[in-house]
Parts: sequence; structure tokens; C-alpha cells
Amino acid sequence: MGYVAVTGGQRAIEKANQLVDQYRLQDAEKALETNEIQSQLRLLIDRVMGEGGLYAPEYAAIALKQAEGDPAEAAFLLRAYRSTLPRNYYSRLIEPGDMRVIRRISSSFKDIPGGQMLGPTYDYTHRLLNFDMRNEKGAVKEFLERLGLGEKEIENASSSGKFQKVIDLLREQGLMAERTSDDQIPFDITRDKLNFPTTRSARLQLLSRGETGAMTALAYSSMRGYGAVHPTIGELRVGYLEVHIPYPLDDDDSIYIGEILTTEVETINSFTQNDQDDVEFMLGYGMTFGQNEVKAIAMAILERSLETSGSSPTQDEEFVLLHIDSVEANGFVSHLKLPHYTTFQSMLDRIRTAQKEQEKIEVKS
Amino acid sequence: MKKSRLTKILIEGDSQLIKDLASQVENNYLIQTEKPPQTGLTMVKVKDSISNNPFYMGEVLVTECTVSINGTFGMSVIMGEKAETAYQIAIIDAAMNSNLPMTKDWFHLLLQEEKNIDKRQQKELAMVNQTKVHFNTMEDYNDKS
Amino acid sequence: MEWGSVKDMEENPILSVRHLNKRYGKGCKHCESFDMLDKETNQCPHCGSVWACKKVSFDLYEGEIIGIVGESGSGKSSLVKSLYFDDDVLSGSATISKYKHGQRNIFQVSSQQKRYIRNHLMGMVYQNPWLGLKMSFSSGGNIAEKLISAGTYHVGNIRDRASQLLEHVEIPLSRMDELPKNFSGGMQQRVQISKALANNPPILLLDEVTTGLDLSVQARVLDLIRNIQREFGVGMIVVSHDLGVIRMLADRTMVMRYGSVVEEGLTDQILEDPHHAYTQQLVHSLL
Amino acid sequence: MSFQVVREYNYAFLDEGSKKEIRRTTLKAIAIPGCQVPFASREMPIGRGWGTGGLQLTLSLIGDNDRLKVIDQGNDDSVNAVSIKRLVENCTNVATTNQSEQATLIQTRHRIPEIPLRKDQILVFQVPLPEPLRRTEPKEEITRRLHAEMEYSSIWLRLYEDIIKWGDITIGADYPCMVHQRYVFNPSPIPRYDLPKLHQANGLYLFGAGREKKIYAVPPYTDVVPLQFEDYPFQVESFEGLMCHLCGSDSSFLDEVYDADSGEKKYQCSDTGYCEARQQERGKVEWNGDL
Repeated sequence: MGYVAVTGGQRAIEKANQLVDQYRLQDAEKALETNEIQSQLRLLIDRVMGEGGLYAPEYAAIALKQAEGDPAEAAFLLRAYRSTLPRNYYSRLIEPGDMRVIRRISSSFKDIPGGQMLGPTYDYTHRLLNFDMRNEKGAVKEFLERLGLGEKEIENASSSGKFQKVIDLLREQGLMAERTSDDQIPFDITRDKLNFPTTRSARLQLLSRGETGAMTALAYSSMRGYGAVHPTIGELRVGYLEVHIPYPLDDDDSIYIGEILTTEVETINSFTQNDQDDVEFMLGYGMTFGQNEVKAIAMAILERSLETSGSSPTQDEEFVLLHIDSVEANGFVSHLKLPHYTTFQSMLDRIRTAQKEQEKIEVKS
Repeated sequence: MKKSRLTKILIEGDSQLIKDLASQVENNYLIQTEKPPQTGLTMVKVKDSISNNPFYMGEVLVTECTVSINGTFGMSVIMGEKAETAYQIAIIDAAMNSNLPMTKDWFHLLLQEEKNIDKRQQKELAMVNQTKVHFNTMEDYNDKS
Repeated sequence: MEWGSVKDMEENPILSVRHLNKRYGKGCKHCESFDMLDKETNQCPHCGSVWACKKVSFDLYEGEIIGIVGESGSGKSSLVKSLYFDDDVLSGSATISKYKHGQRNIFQVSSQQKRYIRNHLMGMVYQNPWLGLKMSFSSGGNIAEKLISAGTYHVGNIRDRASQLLEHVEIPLSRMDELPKNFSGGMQQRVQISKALANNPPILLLDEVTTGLDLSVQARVLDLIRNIQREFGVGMIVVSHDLGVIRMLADRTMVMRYGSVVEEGLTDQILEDPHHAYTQQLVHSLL
Repeated sequence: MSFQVVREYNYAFLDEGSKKEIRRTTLKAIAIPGCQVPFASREMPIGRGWGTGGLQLTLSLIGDNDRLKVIDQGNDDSVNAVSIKRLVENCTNVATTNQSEQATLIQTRHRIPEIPLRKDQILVFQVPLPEPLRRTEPKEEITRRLHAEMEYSSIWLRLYEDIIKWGDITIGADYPCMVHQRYVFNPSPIPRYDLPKLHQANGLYLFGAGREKKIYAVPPYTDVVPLQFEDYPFQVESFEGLMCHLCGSDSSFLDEVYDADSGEKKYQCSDTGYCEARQQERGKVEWNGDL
């Protein structure tokens, strides 16, 4: 009697991978160019970079193509890839006030120095399905030329794109505390295991790469009644930040390595009495890669919520921070697809024992 | 010119410029590649404006490269996967560090490129400026009525 | 200091508390210099910190019940919660003679040792039974938890002991395996008491245990506490704002106000012949 | 001159610094048996919850002289086991095997092989939920303190309540045990049948929880005692009167399977490597018999 070992696994995996490509391409006229994904699915790229914790638009585009557009899968690809790269540099401290702004609004103040700039936003776009999107082929250049500005208009826009922050206005008026840096090295969740209670820097890092949907849902719960935070937006900015690092051949010098698009939010909450008995506003802070406004606002709400003590879900540090990570939540929920035969066999044994025990009790009575 | 200003011009400027500058050096000197272009990560440290303390917001992908000319090193770190640009900037950096005679002629080219960059950014800003909300408009309207 | 019977004074106290200070808030040089000890407040006007207990000292003897009385905010609950390690104290000491390291200040032992003391040497009954009981576990299970932490790993023995205790507090055995969250308030208090007594601790702390119960239920719980004291000889600290409760239970009484003990003595003496103006007020408002 | 970025994965995927850090954590875990030692778990190319903890241990330990066996539920050919094996093969020069005696390193999910571990072998578990106290306490901050104070009454209480309600303890796999009279730990969801193999064993057992970022260990010759009441002793799964329909074993952990055609219930070894070896052995005997 000959025994054939069941070694179907290997082949099944290969075929399953092939089938993915089959389904990815079977109805396509031509394969998507990653540079088009990068330039035209801008907000999706931003979201994937934010949740992946890696600013690399080119790679985010590859990941999205490979993941057939699933942002969680794409963020996961970026995360796994970053594990393989050496981290040789830390940036110089970036001052978000230096942002070259492309969008800036405040819902707390009608007019702010420098004004409110709507920038690229859907906020006031009516959500009507635009069927012209089907016929955009080849018209890109023409379209952009129509949008172009005259020399004069460009010269008139003489400002640097930098604006005083609303939060600094509040500070100047004594409505918000002047905090001095305690010069502590920030916690790094990618290099150290998080322990609770944790530090503000660890919380911000975790929130900054949290999953947009999960954070939005939690922040919403806090505003709706399961929490204490229902803010107004002091300032929301979208814009570019320059990244500099120490010049590796001479630490006293710095070099520019490029700029990143970010969204920064400061929310204003109720006021409180501080240690020195002064009444002042409490602010929440949100900051994320790319243009992802709802996530940045949700981050500011959750961050502020975690700074206040209370019993609502969003005031529970472990609850919020351990459950908003896209890679971990997706991984664990989907691991249920793995076989659990042994566990189940063991459970079968227990349920049969329990049934016998119940029968014994019934017989007795 | 300070390194940070120089590197910004080189990275944000026209790719043809750095290509030209780098080949000028390559045509006249022997370039030793110390570390070929390779990708890595840079952790971004940002100041949280509420507490004024720093936090790590995430990493950026960078390409870095090191070369030398007659024993003088030059290097580059730039965002994204850009092997060729990284190599060219490293050469320009080494040329600057060695004070090669040709670098004297570069100065006006770099300043010109800086102007171009400013203009490009200003154009973007001008577009954004068009989306500025004018709250006084309504008040003017009310005054007239 | 002229209180307690001669017999008491001859024995060693089972619990000695000295200069216990408990503060909420971070304090400042004004309140730390104790110039507010005699003030008509326990909140520091400079930093806002609240001094829940100010230099509280007393001794508890075996089988004795000390009553602590005072209006809400006087620091009486903070005192027992500090003794049970629910709250950290600022300074001061407490020693338990039956503790194997009897000379040691229990506020300064390791958290592992504190847990030992909570499991073996003290029992606590809270006003709110949700604090003292695990409501999603059976009544018997609640008692079992205490017995297990003292090293009983035998289900049969655990259940024997649990039935004994429940019988003592007049809970029908048929309800041993039910969840206490479905019980009435009075029954929950009785389960709490039986849990607190599980390991025969020499000290029992009771914080407003009859507050909020119907009068008839109150009377049953008070009777029960009396019986327990007689049968188990356990020393108790009974905190109540109700002088009726104190009169019925306590051998000796301490009157607290603004975190300080303003008067102490035999309960009858305090109630019949109060010296301190505040005690007089308290007693007269009752009578 | 044109350039491409050099894109080459490090040996065993992780960079050397990360591997060193994981080995240091592992040494600490071995020094304090059963203690969950936190580590900065790296993101791996397989899903969180799909064995990233075990994989990080394996990759930080593996070298050219190793021979690796990977099983999932005892099965060498399970899709997940194959996938992990392929990943390790792609980033190392290590050969794999199905024979547990031939392996120096065995990565497993939910089973310990039938053949006892030798002292030169290491078994690496993939752990989904490392915290035994999580059954009764959701907060890490609190469970950490409970471990420090050796306060395990809540988990005992859970066992007590089981007995009261069901007549016996209902925990099937992942049965909590006391290690070396100090830490209560989760052995990962292995059946109770496998637990005695951890007690005073010859080999080293390592546990990696990637998502929960913990590493712990049971070193050789360490006491591992399942939590049990004196009058309700710990029991392993019973396969009394049953045997494997493939190899005839009546002393191994059996899976219940249903024949695809007839729907008939059959039993077969959960440890496929063991079963296969036994079948080959039996085949030889039968064949010899024919001659």
C-alpha cells in the first residue's frame, strides 16, 4: 500500500496568487500605471501613507495597485516593507508653524490674520455624480491651462504662504498656557513596547498612524454622548513642511531632504483652571501625513479625550490606542480564517464532558 | 551658501541642472562611489504645538548616496526612491566640499534656479489665494443696501 | 487621653494608627506646614488641595468596635479606604499586631504584602456593594476568591466554608450559586460581609454599610454585625454619619470634622455628654 | 552612469539590529520562566495574528546550520505552515523538514509534536493571546500589576465558576499553567493533551506574540503545572478506544474528520509528520510480509 503525502498546500497557494492576478486584470484594457494612481488617487495615497506610517507616495501607489485598492492591505504592505529598511536618520525638529499652507480654515474665528483659504476641498462640492469624469481622456493639459493664472496675479500673491497660527494668537491673549518644552526624547512605538499609562508623545505617534475609520467612529462617539469632547476647530491647515536632517558629514550643518504634505488641526474645547489657577482653553492636537482632514480632527478629539479622566470609552487609553491600528485590527480579525481544528477538537472534548455532567445532575434530581 | 539652502535648490530645482553640474565634475575628475544609492528611512520629528514637545509622526522613505573626489567626501539624502538624483547630488556635494574651481561658476546658476523654485511655489500660492474667503464682502453688501 | 477601659489599655492593640495624613491634590508650603490643622476647613486656600485626614491617631483593640462619625466630607471614609489601601496615604503609620512583620508600617510594605494584608488580616464592607463584590460571579464564587487567595484549592472545602459563612449572614444556601447583582440591597450587604469574613480577619472595616437600606433591613444588618463581633471577636471600625448606628454598635467613638478627630471617648460618654461644640451640634440635631 | 537602488532583503528578513534585540529579549524570557517580556514587535510580511511573533523568534534564531519544521495544528502541509516555510526559505539558506527528529527549530501553531523534544531542539510557538488574566481583566495596566503581586485569584475564580456551572472546567485549549511556582501563563492554544510535554522537558520552548508584543519561555527542566483544584484534577482530552485510521496509532492526539464521500466520522493523527513516518514504517513491514 503506497501512501501519498498530501502536499497540496504549496501548489494551492501558487494558484491562488495567480488567480488574484487573473481577477485583477481580466477585465482590464491595460494595466494601471502606478504614477497615475499616485497623481490621481491623491487622497487614497495620503490615507495609505498615514496609516502605513511611511511617507512614500510612489510606494503607496504600488501598494494600492498590488492590493487592488484595499487601503488596509496597502497600508500593511508599506508597514511590512518599512521593517526591512534601516533607519539612518532622524529629522531636525519640525515646527509646524513653518508650514507652506495650501488650505487653512477656522471654525472658531470668523476672520484670522492671513484669512481663511478653502484650498483643495470637497466641503462645498455638491455630491452629484459627475458623468463627465468618463470623458476626461487626454484633456488634462488643456484643462490645466485654463486654470492657469496670469503673471500679474502671481506677482500679487507676494506672501510666503506662512501664516501666524491661531493657537499663538490665543497664547498672546493669555487664553492658553505657554508651555515650555521639557526636552524629553519622544517615545518611539516602533522601537519600544508601549506600556500603560503611556506618554503624550507615544499617544500622538500612535494616533498619527491610526486607522481613519476607526478613529472617526470613536471620535464621533465622544461628540455624540459617550464622552466629554465636542470641540470647535481653532485651526485646520493643510500644507507642506520642509524636512531637514543633520548633515551626516558635519553635524553642525543641516541639509534639506524634501517636503511632506501634512494636515494639522488644533481643536478648542471647554476651558479649565490650570495649576496656577488661571482659566484657560484646553486644546486638542491632530497631525497626519497627507491631506486627511477627518482623521486629523478625530485625532485631536481623541488626544484631548485621553487627557481628561472619565469613564467613557474614548477616555480609556488602552481601549483607544490598542484598537485603532489598521494592521493589528485587520490582522487579528482576519486570522480567524486560519484553521482552528485542534482548538475545536479540545472544545468538543469539553462540551461532551459538560453534557455528561449535566445528565448526571438531571438523573440525580 | 549654506548646505540647507544648497540642497533645497538641488532637490527642488530642475533635474537638468543637477545633471549638468554633476557631469561637469564627472568629465574632469575621478569619482569614487563610497556607498551606492540605497533606500532607507528617516524618522520625522514634529513639535506638537499644544505641549511644545516633540513627537515622532512617522517615517519618510529616503535615498542616500556617498561619493568621494580625491578623498573628499560628498553625500546626499533625498526623499523618495531616486537613485540617480541622489548620486548626482552627492557628486555636487563632494565638488563643493573640495572647492573645485568650477563650483565658482555655479553660484549664479543656483541663484537663478532658486528664483524659479520661488516662482513655482508662488504660483501655487496664488492659486490657493483665489480660494480665500472674504468675510467683509457681505458687510459691504449690507452697507450698500 | 482618657478613654477606653483599663482592660483595653493593658493589652496590645491589634491596629495602631499614628499621624495619618491623607491629601487630595499636590499641596503647597502653606498647607504642609499644618497651619490649617485647626482651621474651619480642610481645603487649602492657597493650592486648593483637600486634606481628607489630618494627623489621625488611634488604637483598635481585639473584639472592639470603634465608631467614626461626622458629616460627609469629614474624612471618615477616606480614613478606612486608606487603611484598606484603596487610597494612598500622604504620611503616617499603621501597624497590625497579628501581621507576621507586626512592627512594620503597613503603608510602606510592598504591594504584594499589601495584598496579603487585605486578604488575611482585614475585611472591608463598602457602602456600595458593587465595590466589594464581583457582580458577574456567584455569591459563593465571591467568597471562594478570598479563600483561594489564602491557599484553599479544594472546591469541596471552599463550598463547605462558603455555606457556613452564608448561613451566618442568613443567605439561603439555595442562592449560593446565584449572581449577587440579582439580590436585594440588604442581601448584597450580607454577602459582602460574609466575603469580608472569609479568612477570619482580625480587623473588619465597615463604611456606611446600612446607608440607603430600608429601616427594617438596616436593623437586621446591624444585628448581624453585633452577632459577628460576639462570635468572631473581630475588631471593627464602623464609619457612619448616623448616630443611631454608632450608638447601637460602637464601644468607643471618634468624631471627625474637616479631617481631624475633634473628640473621642466611650460612645455613651460622647453621646450623653459631648464636650466639643461640633459634637454637641451633631448630638442635638439627632435628639 | 545610471543607478538602480540596491534592493536586497537581509538574511532572515529582519535587519541584524532587530534580530539582536529580539534575541536579547528571548534571553531575558528564558531567565524568568513564564514572564511575558515586552518587545518592540516588528511588522512582518504576514498578517498580525498569523504568526508574526513566532516568525520573529524563528528568524532571529535561524542560521545556515538549522533545519526548520513548521506546523499549523500539527500539520506540515497546512496552507499557513507552507506559507511561513516558504517565506523562511526565501530569505535564508535553511532547508525544511517534516520529521520533527531532524529539525533543530520547530515553529508551531497550536500543537507540540508527538515525539518529545531533545535538548538540542527549540520549539517556537505562535501565540495569539499571551495574557492568561485577559480572561477576567481587559486592562494591560492592571494585569501587569496582578502578575507582579502574584495575584491570580481571579483566574482561579473563573475555574471555580466553571465547575459550579458546568460540572467541570470548560477551558479546552490554551489552558493556564503555573510556571516554576511564579508566573501563570498561557501555553498558546495547544490542547491540554500537549501540556505535560512542557513540564520538566529536555528542550527549550519559546513563545512569541507579535501583535501583543510579548516574548516568554519555558526553559528545559522547568515545572509547568496546570491550574487545578485538588478535587477537580486537570484532565487531558480523551481518545480512549480510538485510533488513527491512517497509521493505526492509539496513543496520539487525534482529529475528528468526516469522510468527504460517505460522511462517516473518522479519526486521524493531528501530527502529520508523525503519522506519515508511522505509515511508512508500517508500509515497510507489510511489504516485507508479502515477500
